[in-house]
Amino acid sequence: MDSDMLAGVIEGILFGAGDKISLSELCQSLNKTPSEVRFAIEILKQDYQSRARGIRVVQVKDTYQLSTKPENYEYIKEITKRQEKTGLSRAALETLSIIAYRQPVTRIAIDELRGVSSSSAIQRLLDRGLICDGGRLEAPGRPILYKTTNEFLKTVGFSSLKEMPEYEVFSQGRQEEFNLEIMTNETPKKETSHEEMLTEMLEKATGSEPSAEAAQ
Amino acid sequence: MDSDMLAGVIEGILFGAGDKISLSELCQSLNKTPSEVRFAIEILKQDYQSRARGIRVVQVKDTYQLSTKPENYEYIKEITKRQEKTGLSRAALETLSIIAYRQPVTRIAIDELRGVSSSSAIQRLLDRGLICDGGRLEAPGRPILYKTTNEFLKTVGFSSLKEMPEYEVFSQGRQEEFNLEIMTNETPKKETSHEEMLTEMLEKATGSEPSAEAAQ
Amino acid sequence: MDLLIHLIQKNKIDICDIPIAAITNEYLAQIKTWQDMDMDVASDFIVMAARLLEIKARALLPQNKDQAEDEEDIQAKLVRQLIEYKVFKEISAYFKTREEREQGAIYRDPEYIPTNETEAPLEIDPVSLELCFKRLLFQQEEETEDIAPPQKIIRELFSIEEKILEITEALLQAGDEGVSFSELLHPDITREEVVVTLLSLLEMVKTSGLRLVQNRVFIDFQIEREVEKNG
Repeated sequence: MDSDMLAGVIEGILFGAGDKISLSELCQSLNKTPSEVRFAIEILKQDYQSRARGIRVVQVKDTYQLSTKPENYEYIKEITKRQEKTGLSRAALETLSIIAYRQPVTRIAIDELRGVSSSSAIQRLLDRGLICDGGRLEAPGRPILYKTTNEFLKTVGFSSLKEMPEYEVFSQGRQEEFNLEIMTNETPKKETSHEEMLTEMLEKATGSEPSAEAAQ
Repeated sequence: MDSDMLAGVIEGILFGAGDKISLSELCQSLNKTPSEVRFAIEILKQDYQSRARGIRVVQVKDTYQLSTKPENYEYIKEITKRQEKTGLSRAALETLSIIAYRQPVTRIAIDELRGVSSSSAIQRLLDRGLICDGGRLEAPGRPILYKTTNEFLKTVGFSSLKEMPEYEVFSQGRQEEFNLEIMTNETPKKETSHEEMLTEMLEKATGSEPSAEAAQ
Repeated sequence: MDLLIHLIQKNKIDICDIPIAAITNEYLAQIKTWQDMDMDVASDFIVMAARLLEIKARALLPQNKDQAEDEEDIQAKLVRQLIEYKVFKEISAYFKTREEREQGAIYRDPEYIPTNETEAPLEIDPVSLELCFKRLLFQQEEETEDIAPPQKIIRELFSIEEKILEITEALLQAGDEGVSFSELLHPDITREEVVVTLLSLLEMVKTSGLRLVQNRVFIDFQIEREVEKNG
């Protein structure tokens, strides 16, 4: 079996299984070395880059799975009558991003950073399988340490944690005042207007004090 | 959209649907003529002839479906068998969980919740004797209702369905079927403490004024 | 948190110089316009107000010299924390766009491959079954989460506006003497109505020249109309 044929067989397996398949499973049942299998998968990936292809290989660590290309979702959604999936809530996303960059981390540390209790968000992330128990902190009370799962990587489209942008990318973005390209057009707008409303409220509150005093 | 891109979109549709899709459905939802769609499918077919490809388009009259190439059957069977040894596939487990909690339930209802076609998973569960035909729904088409079997109870180690963990207790977000008693007991308490906080805040904030006046 | 960051960056406000009374007034004003408010903003405002109060309270408390951190340290810590939080907000916006993109990927169910061979007995962990089901449900219901578990919203039985009218009426009838707080409370009054009565009184003190006279703490107090007294 040459690499081309191996690529074909692997495509068949991934298509037939539907689910994710690990490198070791592929090696075992095909009786091939990891590097042979990896090379064949590279051939597939190359192939899928063509615009004439509508599928892709999703790799999370050493597991592989086929999926449709997200950019075609609008066309596919209609004909396959898919229900709109709902994304994570703001609270869950905030909690998730703290866990992603600070893992392993305790609930208390997350609460402190967010300024509000995160226990319901954490429960939700656990239920969704995006985070898991990553041991205990050797401190009084031995609190649970949370870390992200492979399901998290799949949800945000990374093949490993190493692919996440450095924390510094974001902290520098702060100094440059919202010059982050990665941020969409939609979300920050909403965020800003939210912020603006709050600012207005507080400014009104703080602004009104001198006049109230003057009136006395 | 050129033919190449159309081919990619169609591949995505056929992949995502899992089922047969007719030419007219494709034309309608893509807003293309039959000859345009046929041409794009020819591009796909051409592509699939390569040995590096493990899938093919199966055409029956004017319907299309993707499937694995029969010559790779042995490899695919091998890996499916391997997976089955370690338990049910994710698809089968998801389907089983829906049937267990929502029984008796139709295939359509399962598809809707999972967002993909579950017919293959249902077939697998029927084969394994974990679910069975539980009558018909009195609705157009009289669809089959599925329910779990005694074999299922044995497999999960329960003596009756009543032993199933209650998911409502954990999923706080659910609106329907939520335990009303818990709500009525808890909420007023919370309401009061909120009010108390507010009162406290108010007293603190305004409290200085009346007492100052009273001192006059 | 959002707002605090904003203000600190703009240097408009010193964390320790936050006028609590003013914020509380604003809070009260907001209650009136409650209906047309975005609940998200409203709850954020409450959280923020509470936070400011806490900071203020800490600043007002006598400093303990044994404390490891002095006031400036606490402030610096807060600023650091705020900036950090801001960074994580940006990260979560980034994750959101990635998540949205990935939601467009469609996965496929396994192809049905019949196996004739006798299969090994299965053992399924019921917990995994339950988790599976919950996960499926959550994918459709996540958006309900942001504020918390479903709660019954209790209809407001007593409004401050109505109560103010009621009190004004009582004061008019009582004349110069005024009324005592206890006179405003009927025997089978609910806790809620007491609170509303108190709130209304406080509101009236602020807006319509009312004065409260209490001779000693923990006893009933008298409510008088200031305008008439002066006049």
